[in-house]
Amino acid sequence: MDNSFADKLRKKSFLLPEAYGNEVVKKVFQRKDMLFALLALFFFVGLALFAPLISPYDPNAINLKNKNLNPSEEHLLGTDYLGRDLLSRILIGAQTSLSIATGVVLISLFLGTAAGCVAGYYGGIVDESISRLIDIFLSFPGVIFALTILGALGSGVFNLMLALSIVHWAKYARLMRGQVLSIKKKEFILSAITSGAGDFYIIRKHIVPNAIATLLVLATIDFGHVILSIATLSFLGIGLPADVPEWGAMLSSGKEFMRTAPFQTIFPGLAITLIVVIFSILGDGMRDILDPNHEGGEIY
Amino acid sequence: MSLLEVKDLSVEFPSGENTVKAVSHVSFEIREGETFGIIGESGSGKSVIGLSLLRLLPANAKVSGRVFFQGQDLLSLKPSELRKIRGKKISLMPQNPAGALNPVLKNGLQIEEVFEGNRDEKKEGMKKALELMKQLFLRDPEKLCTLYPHQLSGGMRQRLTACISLSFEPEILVADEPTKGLDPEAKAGAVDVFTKIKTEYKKTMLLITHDLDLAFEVCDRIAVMYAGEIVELDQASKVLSTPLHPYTKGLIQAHPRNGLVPLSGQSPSRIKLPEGCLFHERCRYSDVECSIKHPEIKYYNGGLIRCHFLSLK
Amino acid sequence: MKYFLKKAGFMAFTVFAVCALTFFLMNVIPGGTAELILKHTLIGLEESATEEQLIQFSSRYNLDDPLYLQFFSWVKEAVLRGDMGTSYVYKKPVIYLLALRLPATVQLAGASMALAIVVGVSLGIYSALQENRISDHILRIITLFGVSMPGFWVALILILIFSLKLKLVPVSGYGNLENMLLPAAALSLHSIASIMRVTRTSMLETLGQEYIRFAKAKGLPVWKIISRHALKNAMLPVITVIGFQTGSLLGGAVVIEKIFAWPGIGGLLVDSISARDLPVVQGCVLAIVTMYLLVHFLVDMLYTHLDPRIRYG
Amino acid sequence: MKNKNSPLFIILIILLTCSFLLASGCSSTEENDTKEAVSGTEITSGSDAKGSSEASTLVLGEMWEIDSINTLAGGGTLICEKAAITETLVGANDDFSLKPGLANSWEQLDENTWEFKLRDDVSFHDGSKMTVKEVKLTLEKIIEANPKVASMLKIDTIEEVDEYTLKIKTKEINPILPGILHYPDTAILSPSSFDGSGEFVKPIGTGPYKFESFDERTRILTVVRNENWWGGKVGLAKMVLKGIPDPNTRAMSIENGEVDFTVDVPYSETDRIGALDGIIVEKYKTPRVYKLDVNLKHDPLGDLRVRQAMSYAIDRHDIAEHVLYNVGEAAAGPFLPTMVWANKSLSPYTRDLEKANELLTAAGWVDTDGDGIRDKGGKPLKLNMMTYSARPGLPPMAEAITAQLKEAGIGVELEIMEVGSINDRRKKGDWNLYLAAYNIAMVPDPEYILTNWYMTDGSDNQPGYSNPKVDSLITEARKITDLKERYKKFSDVEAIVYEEQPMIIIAYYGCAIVKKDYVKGYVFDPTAHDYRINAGMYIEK
Repeated sequence: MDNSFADKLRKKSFLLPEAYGNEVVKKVFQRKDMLFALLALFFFVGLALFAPLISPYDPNAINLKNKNLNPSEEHLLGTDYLGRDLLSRILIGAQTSLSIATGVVLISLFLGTAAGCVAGYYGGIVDESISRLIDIFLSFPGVIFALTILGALGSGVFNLMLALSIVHWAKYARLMRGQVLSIKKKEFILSAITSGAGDFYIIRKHIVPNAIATLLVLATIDFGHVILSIATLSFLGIGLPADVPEWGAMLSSGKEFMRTAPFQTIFPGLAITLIVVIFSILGDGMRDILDPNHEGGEIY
Repeated sequence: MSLLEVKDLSVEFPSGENTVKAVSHVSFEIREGETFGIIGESGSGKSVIGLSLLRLLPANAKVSGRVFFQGQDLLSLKPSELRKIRGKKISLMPQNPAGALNPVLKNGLQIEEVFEGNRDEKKEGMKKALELMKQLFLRDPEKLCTLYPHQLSGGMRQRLTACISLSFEPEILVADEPTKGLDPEAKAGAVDVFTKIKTEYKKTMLLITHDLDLAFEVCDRIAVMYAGEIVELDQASKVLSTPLHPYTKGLIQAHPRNGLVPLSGQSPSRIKLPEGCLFHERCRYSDVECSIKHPEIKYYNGGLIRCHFLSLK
Repeated sequence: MKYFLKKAGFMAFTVFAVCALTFFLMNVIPGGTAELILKHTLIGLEESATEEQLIQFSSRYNLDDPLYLQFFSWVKEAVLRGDMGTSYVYKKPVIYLLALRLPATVQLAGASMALAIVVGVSLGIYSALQENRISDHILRIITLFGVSMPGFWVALILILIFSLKLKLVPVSGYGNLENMLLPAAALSLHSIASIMRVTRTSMLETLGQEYIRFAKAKGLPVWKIISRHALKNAMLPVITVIGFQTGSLLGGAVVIEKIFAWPGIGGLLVDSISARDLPVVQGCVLAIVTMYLLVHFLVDMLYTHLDPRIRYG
Repeated sequence: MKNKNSPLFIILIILLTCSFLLASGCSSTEENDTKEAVSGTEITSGSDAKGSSEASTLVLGEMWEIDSINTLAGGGTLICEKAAITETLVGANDDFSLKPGLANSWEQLDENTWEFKLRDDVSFHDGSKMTVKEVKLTLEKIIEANPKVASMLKIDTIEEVDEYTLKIKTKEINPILPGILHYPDTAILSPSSFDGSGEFVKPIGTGPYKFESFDERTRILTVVRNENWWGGKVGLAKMVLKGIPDPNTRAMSIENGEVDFTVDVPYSETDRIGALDGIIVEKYKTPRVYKLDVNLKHDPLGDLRVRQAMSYAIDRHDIAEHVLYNVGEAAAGPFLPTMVWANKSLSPYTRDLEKANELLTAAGWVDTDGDGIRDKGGKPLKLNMMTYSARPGLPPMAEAITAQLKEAGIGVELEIMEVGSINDRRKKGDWNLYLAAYNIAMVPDPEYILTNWYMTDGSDNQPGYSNPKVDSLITEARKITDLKERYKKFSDVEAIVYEEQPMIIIAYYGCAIVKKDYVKGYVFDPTAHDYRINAGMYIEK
């Protein structure tokens, strides 16, 4: 990110006509911030994967007499309001948070790509109706929408994923539609059509591979947004039950204890912030690498 | 008398761990009233020279050497003093007029802003500029001022930028690739414009171009650049009709009028310059010496040339 | 003109569709509208309603009609007479409630947006001009964390610091400027960071443009280059982002209003959803979506105003 | 341009941006106008509501949003108990026995006839005298507006005997009629509270404080001293009631000195705030219990042994101490021990995992596969528990109970839902356990609760409990007018359900009163729904 402008200058510069290649991996390694973010992400994912093995306590075992403890040797990050070990809960919480976010991003990526493809590729009335639908979903503030859907479905991991996906897919669909529209104009699509390829084949072989980079950038940045949305919904009291260890739920149920036992908000809050920071850095970096002509704001 | 003297100018751009040598050790002078041309392929560093005179290169460029204008070294002037020279004494006519005009501002404003000072001075200036626009074959200049750049044709934009550059009556006009990207008709128009500037306004000009026709029509003296170096410098007629350097020869032969014989090969990497003559890999006349020893620039027959003279043997 | 009609048509359609969606969504929520409303008004959350009460209530508000009939009668009343129904909980016309609560939200969102734009754009420009210096890095790290922290956490931390530790502003309340400071700051933080980041990128991109170089070559002072040439162009992508930020501001207002006991429409909406006060939910959603679309429309207009290249026929 | 780095330059940029914004017409300056325009919606009957911080003005941080000041539409409790604008005919002592209110005395003439004698020295805030005419009108309004109260009152006719004597005939025998007239929704209003068409405008009552204004935007209710209160001197010149629904915000508001009196800060904060200079925290019990409903129709829960085991597995004292921070207390039966009719021989189940183990093993539930969850015939003992978050004590209590039951080998999956969704599930019977906080003295008499909870067709008998003995005891008690006899029958019912645990009573609900130390003379009324503001409260700085 630091060198993005210099990079751009160089790319545009007449001095280095061929220096810009497709070596994404090499680029990642050239950027210290991305490398750092990647390492941190691996660290988090590793923690999440091995959480049951490394967490020192049962994350749901309460010990009322040991409630609201500050960090100590026994409980490295302290305990929460029911005396549950915070470290264990944050570790297991990583599993919940990351898998919910992954689920939401994958579902909305899939839905959005499909809808955007169909709209952009077929055009006409199909495009018109899907675009209207996208507009409708985009003009509805996400939090409120999720609130209503969760109200209808009840809380729980699966319902949360579903509600957030319904809120998030439209962003992907709009982006994908734009991508398809611009790719459709390219010569190779025309030649594919003249050579008699089927619609599905063209979409699968030509359009999706050319658009996916941009979508992946959005997905990466969105990952962080999903985690923040979960926390917001938890705050409004309809995210996940508090006994499911999840960072957002922990943060919001710990907020009552901000004064007396601040660590039960500090640690989950930091965990959320860090993971969102990591995904922002990765997303920005990927955008610079994969999608150099992207204009700043489109995604937000 | 020389109005502008460039001495040992080198420009480098850092790129990751390497540096790109855009211009190396270039020296020349521009005499009062003459039109000095710099020609060469894209990427030969000729535009960088033009920009470095006014210190318009990106901040990461490393510039060394001297540029004397009226006894001042432009490269070591304070920004506030530099500002008094930019646009007033030395003005730049940018390459790609489409990009050089701010798309969101009206043409009039972009002309007017050259004149600083109070309203009367501005009015006075605008009057002159409108006059100038008429001179430069722009019809209905008043209306033009109320339009936005995208509403003009390429040729009109080109003349407009010329007008902006000339309106303060600078002592030197630096024209950076003025015909780049213009259609043939507009190109022909550009030649007329420059001839007019030269003959009627008697301007001193630095014309940076790869358009040999334009250079031939307008320039008094010409420097040929290759890979950041001047390889030949002489009277325009001499350079273009009886080129000495093999690169200049190639360049002229590549011209459509001369049968479009392209120069084979590519320019060398500017990060790691090859040993010996920079041109030897593409040179028809190259010899062992050429690949070992870098030729120095020498006087020859009233001009300057950077070659081991193998082509003359 | 035709363009605006078309646009207005789209907006009306979107508002209608969102209302319909809300209506049916609210009706599939389990819990029995009549019973829940009674619980929230007359009998207390944990008590159960009598059969008689339910029947009386349902027939008073026609809750037993088929959904589409209920919806169409709502639309009819709303369109023909501007009557969006009467709140089950507050027993007041929805219009009246909106008139009470909407200004607070508009104030909060407006103040946050103004704050976000002023601070975000200024910092973005500053950061761009300081590219890769220490202050740029620090700013960017701060904003990176700014967008990454959960909003309600930030709000609570702000209260702890500014209200309880420093005693500068009250914890909650409504009416004075000092009441607005903290909620507006908390709400705008995310937008400040987004706007700053976009401004920085776009400013850098703009500063690399040729017309900036040409402006420099004209000898314009720095502030003029930035204010006249760079800012207007750099603002174009920023304006788009501002449009999108409105949505997140309106959504974020729900949380912020709850924390600061701000008497706005967001809190009303959340309360009404859980009380199944359907007419109020409908009214709030209608208001929010309309506001959102209007801001987008304004953004579109502003965009055309700033960028002369875009003209709608 | 790259070497300009001074602060001046930054200011320049900011100014530029501002001017740019102004020039672009992107403004939000119409705000001030709109604010002016709507302030006309304030209902004002006295001077402006903006209370300066004069000595005897008290700012009260109320725990719910003030949605309505209409006593006929949900505002009853607030207007009567918290704002002290209106009063009821009947009062109650701390042990929930009744005492005179606006009515001096009452008498049951025959099975269906009651006679109430009103005080003759009471006048409304509008200056008019309170007589039977106004009382009759109020009661009729309430019966019309609130079917729930109407169904409890069972009033047939109201007769004016003389100016201060009222005769009420009920449709059927209703021994709890005076108790219901203690309910704040039945507080007496002046006819001038309504406009010509009978619509409610503002509450005009007889209480120690007079309604001054209600700002519908900020929802701030202001009341002022009633100089002519029949009960004597009133402590405060003015009281400003502000709804602050978030417990955290209430805590910070009183800490920051924005309110002088509030209730129910987060329970965990009570000790910390109590230790602060100038703030006093008092913890009381209120007539409400945390209760775990058990769906008896769900297979293992119909088994008495399983229910008892569950009751033994729950550590009520730990929960009261560590989850409620002693804002509340471990509970035995549905009634507070301080209530005059409560069965005082019962004591809370104490935790006994061994006993729970015995009972479960006897019922056939043993952990055979070693996963920590008992099973029987290959089916694990897994239950779901629903609760809601509107009351801050519930979610953490539910979590604690979940963990404690798990220690006894009972797996519980916790779901925190909206009340609406819970209702739906309960109607469908698709639930096992439901943790809620129930009011136990909406009417200061045991009949109401015991009927609703434990009778076979009781309206709150969601567990589906049915015990003919309980049914007959309650039916018998209804006809008994002698209080002692009545209470005896109800005590027997309490003892039975204590044994059978169709609803597992966890703890009594508490209330933490948080006030500044200059607020003096406050007396807690344990019969109030949340808390009651007494006339004697005053400020002394």
